[in-house]
Amino acid sequence: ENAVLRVGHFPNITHAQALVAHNLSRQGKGWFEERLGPGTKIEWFVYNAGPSAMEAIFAQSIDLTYVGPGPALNAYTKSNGAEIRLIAGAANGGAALVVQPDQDLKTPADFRGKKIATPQLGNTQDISCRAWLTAGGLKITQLGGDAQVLPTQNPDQLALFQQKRIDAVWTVEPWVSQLERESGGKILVDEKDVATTVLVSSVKFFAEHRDLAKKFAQAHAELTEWMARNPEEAQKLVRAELLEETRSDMAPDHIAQSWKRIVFTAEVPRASVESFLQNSIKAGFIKRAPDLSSLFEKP
Amino acid sequence: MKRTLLATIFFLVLLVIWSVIVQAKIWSPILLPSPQSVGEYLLGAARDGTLLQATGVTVRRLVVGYLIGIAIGLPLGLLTSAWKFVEDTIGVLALGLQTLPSVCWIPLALLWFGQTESAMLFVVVMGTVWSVVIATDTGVRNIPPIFARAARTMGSSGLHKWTKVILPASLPYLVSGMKQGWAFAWRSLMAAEIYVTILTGFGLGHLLHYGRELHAMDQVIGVMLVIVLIGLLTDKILFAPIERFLHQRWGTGLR
Amino acid sequence: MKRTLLATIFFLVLLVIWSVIVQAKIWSPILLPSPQSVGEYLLGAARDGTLLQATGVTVRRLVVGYLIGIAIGLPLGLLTSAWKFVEDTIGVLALGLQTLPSVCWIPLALLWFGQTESAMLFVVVMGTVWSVVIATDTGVRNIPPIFARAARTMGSSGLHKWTKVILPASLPYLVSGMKQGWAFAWRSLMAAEIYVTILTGFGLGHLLHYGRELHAMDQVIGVMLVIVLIGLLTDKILFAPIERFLHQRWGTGLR
Amino acid sequence: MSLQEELIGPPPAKLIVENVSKWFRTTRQTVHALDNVSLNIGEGEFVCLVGPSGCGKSTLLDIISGLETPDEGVVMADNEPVLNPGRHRLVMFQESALFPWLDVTGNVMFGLKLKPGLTNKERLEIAKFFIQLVGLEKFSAAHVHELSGGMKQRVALARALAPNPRVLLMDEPFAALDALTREQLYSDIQRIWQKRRKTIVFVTHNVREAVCLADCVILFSRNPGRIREQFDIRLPRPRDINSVELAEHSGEITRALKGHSAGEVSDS
Amino acid sequence: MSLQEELIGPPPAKLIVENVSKWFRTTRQTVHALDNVSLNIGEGEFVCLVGPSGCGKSTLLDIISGLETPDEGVVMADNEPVLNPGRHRLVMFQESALFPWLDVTGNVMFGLKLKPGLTNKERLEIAKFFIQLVGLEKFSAAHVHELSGGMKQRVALARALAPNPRVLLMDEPFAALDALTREQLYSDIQRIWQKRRKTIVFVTHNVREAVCLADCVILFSRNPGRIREQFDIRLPRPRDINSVELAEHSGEITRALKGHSAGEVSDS
Ligand SMILES: Nc1ncnc2c1ncn2[C@@H]1O[C@H](COP(=O)(O)OP(=O)(O)OP(=O)(O)O)[C@@H](O)[C@H]1O
Ligand SMILES: Nc1ncnc2c1ncn2[C@@H]1O[C@H](COP(=O)(O)OP(=O)(O)OP(=O)(O)O)[C@@H](O)[C@H]1O
Ligand SMILES: [Mg+2]
Ligand SMILES: [Mg+2]
Repeated sequence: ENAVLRVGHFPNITHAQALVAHNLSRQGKGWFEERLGPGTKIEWFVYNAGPSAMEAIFAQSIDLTYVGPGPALNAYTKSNGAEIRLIAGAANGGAALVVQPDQDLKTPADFRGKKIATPQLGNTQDISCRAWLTAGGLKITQLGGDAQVLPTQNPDQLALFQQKRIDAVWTVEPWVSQLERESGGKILVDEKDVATTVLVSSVKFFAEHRDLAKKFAQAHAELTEWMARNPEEAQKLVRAELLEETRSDMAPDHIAQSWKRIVFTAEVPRASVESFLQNSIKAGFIKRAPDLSSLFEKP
Repeated sequence: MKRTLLATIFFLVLLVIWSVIVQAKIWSPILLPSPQSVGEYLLGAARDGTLLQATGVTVRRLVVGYLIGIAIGLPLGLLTSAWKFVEDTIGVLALGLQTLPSVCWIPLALLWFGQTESAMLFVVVMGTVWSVVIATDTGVRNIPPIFARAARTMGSSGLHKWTKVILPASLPYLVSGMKQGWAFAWRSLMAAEIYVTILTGFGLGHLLHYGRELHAMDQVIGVMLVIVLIGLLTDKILFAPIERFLHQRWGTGLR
Repeated sequence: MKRTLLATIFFLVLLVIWSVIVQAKIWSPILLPSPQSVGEYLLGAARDGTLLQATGVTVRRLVVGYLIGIAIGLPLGLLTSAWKFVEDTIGVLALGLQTLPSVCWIPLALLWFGQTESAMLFVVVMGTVWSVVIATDTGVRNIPPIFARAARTMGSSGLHKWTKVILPASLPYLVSGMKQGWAFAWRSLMAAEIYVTILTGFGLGHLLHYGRELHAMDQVIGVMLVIVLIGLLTDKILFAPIERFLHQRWGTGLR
Repeated sequence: MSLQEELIGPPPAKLIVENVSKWFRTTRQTVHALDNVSLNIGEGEFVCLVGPSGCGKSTLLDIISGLETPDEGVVMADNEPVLNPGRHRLVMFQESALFPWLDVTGNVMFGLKLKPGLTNKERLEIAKFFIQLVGLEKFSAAHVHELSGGMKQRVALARALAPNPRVLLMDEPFAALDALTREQLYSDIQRIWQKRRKTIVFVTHNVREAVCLADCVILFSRNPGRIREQFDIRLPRPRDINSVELAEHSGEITRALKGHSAGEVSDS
Repeated sequence: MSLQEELIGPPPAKLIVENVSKWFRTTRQTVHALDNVSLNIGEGEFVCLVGPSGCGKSTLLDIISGLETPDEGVVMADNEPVLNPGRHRLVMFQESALFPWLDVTGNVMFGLKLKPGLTNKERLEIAKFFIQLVGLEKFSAAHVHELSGGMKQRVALARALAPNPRVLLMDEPFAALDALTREQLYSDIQRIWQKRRKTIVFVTHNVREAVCLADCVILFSRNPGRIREQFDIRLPRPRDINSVELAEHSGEITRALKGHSAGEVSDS
């Protein structure tokens, strides 16, 4: 059987499994190819944001993709569960609240009147940030409130942070490390067990090739374990792959520093996704709680 | 009358084709929503004020940015066409910079203005001004030289020549350049609204962007329709009368 | 000679200002890299082939998309200027669609073409074609009517009239429209390369995007310089000779 | 077809202008350009229109050519109503109307290329012949804007003559030419026209020129444009513009012109 | 300043053209447009240039006005070299060169607005006067493209006369006008010029017209453009274009013209 699997991922350190496997595929030592049986071909696709990857799933351009839980949940909700399934976890943690070193910011109450940047309105970090501030007694609305939560593109956060135009940033690796390295940002909240990346499958693929999906998820789990055992080698592969895909080099110590804050795991992050959903509803981004029963599927 | 009817039929046919494609379920309804759901979104958003407010915010930014772009670009274009030195410097810059995508200006905008309306305006202006410079320059260069010659022998020179002869003589070109500048301004503003999030106003670009982020294609297509509509209205209200006026004056535009 | 010298001095002064700002350390070197580091990046990327390859990929897409855009837009523009029915339908569509940002076309492109070069071309074509339609239409409408009248009495009509009279008579307008279309094509392609990631080629848009993502500002500015340079070269190689030719023929362009 | 045969060409056409009226309406005013103008021009006849500036001569040519439609009345060419312009009724406009994107040869070739039944070599030969006729062979590759006023008019003349149309409508074709070039052209053109006859309507302000060329001179008056008087010129051809008989005729027409319009120039 | 005073205006200027030569160089050919042309035009003198088409008359006017620079030689106006065009040396071009973005009044006002020392009311009054002079008061608000050929030329004439320049350079200003309008204008304009004298250089193909208006008629020849002969006309003014003396003079000049250029039209 000559199966072709089309798999998507982002050129981002939180998608390390995909980066490693993609690089191995390039070298002809494909991790998934070996484990899915001879003749299997993996076609890798690169996206730079969740919505594009989900659109590709909708358009049936790809079968599987690594993606953030936010876009996955959005896609699931929008399609009333008809398009995607979450078949494995990939990475937890890596997101953090970074504050200006010279400001005495400790508790949510200290953020009254401050500006906090998040990567995207309604994404995982944005929701976490709003939930954290609200839990601390602040009143936060979508466009204002006691503190200003400013959705700001990741690349722009550093500049604004350096110029002290924003007081804090709630973002994800590799930008957290960069804020630490380049402008001495201090980590105030480190979200170790919040899901950052998951592995999703299109419903069509899942229904028609359940065996392949299962093998893929297994291979993914094995790869995750291998990475835990061989972090240095994995980081090298990640760096090589990032260079391939973005033609831009990322410093090895930057990768290592980011790596420390991320927990790679194939465990399905059910609790994290559910709390994300609750927080989204509280923040008003999701109007009606969807039935999550068919989102999580173990192939 | 007959013209309106024919055009209406054409657009109705487009609508029907759209419906049929949606009915046929060739593509996932999430990516291609039905006309009805788009209509419902538009109605809902119009009723709760989102749409009106976003349109207001965007149009205000657009008009301000566009006017600044013209106010800077038009004189610069005149200068590049008048002086070789300006042509070799500003003119060359304009030629190069006009192809730069708006996203290139965003880091600079944030660096200089922070997350403010000014940053957004900066992006729009940078996206518009170079094309206005080039359109003006080209327009001026294509004027039949007899006009300038006649004016000069009547004692017109310097500012008078530029404002009373060169500028009106190149009007047919300028209007066509301004129309394209308007499109550049729109596209730049959409990019700016997507990339520069600020809290002073939630525009159509944001609606479009978040619609896409949240896979609300009815919202995306709804906002696209609004943008198209505004484009058409601007033409009918702003550009078409100017063009009609020019055609009458010049005796052109007949076939 | 003197012109080149003055222009060179101007650009050297710009370079010096840049260096001074970097030296003054107003902004962190991550935000504003020095000319040297940009130069080093460019040298390195040129040496390892990245730059050449990316430029090749982008320029190929650009040229193909632009040519398709013109091949579709020019005839459509002629049609809109010739027939009221087409003007009321396609013309109206063009007016509305030209203001749509490229990002609007991406879901449709994915839907229709999947993740292929075609999807990317589709975005570029959609970003270019409407502005070409409008430029052509405006150009044709601004022709002095005497040309068409003279041609008609000599028996020119239909296709002959359009290709041998209307088209050459509106050339000065068309060239100016084509120049703007070229800028639209560039900007659309950059958006397409950022949003539609495909494996068949890594273009300048990708370089720009990832440079930004990874805060490699030397890369971002380097790529911007390359884009500006290509813009200038295109003008010098493609548009300037055409314009010079037209000016010679028409006797315009003198001051 | 050789150049010689080509010089003979198709037969001329008969033109009937019946009760033609034309108004130009703008938001500011309405100009009554032509009022009930009727003309009967036989096959191969040469008719000159003479009249004060703004009396509707150019407008009448436009209507005969089919470029403008009359508000009232019809124009018939060979008993067919004229609805559209076509290559059998060629107009030489008052402005030179040359195409700036073509050089002199290109302009002269334009109408020829639209004429069927000729090879390209023949066309080029004919074009050369007429460029030579108007004395511009040294400028056959010049751009339009490099020509002097009179040279432009001569190119336009060559362009109009080259395709040998059945009807030729000429609007002040010699206005920008010096007397000498003009006289040379009168005789050259009369010679050609004798060989390949055609129906010609010719506008001029030069009464002598009209008498020298025409079978019939038609006098227009203005406000609104009307036919005032018609003079048949029955002098033998070829005519010499400096002959005494011709001067007599032209004196008569000039007197009529002055008599009719005496008050007009000052009152208008 | 009233209209009456304005009619007197500034003194005319003296023009000296010294050994002017001009070549037009294109990639295809080089045209020797003017060869060593020298002219001495006194204050208030009226000079007519006559010559075959393409002999460089328009080019000479351009050079005198300052629009073109000669390749050799200089032009002096009041003993100052002419380097740039200016409102004291106004040109009426061979093409009407009207501004399509202005209506008739706007076109006539254009030069007036650049003339200091007048109120806007006076300017309007002057413009009206000249529009009336050329018989276009009914078309004072018309757009340029709505005018007939002769009407355009009359607007251009009004535009050139209105600012009352010290030097007036006119290139075939009456070419598109009928005889009657022309004669009317000859007498009107002679009347005005007698009151407010100016230096005038006038190009025409009509030798009678030249003799009727000029103090001095200058005959050009072509290839390259050279001055062939100069005729002083010492007839009393106002002159009647139909007078016998005038006809004699013009006969003489015409003969000279034909004698010189006899071979030229056919050989060029
Ligand atoms: N397009 C137009 N719009 C409005 N009025 C027009 C138009 N064309 C011509 N007219 C008017 O119609 C009248 C006749 O014009 P026409 O050009 O036929 O005159 P003509 O006899 O050719 O004069 P001339 O000898 O000056 O060329 C004029 O009063 C002119 O103003
Ligand atoms: N811009 C130009 N480029 C090239 N040649 C030119 C240019 N202007 C004029 N010439 C040439 O110079 C010569 C003189 O032209 P000019 O216009 O002065 O003639 P003219 O005496 O005014 O003739 P006409 O009586 O026909 O108006 C002509 O042979 C013409 O072809
Ligand atoms: Mg006329
Ligand atoms: Mg001339």
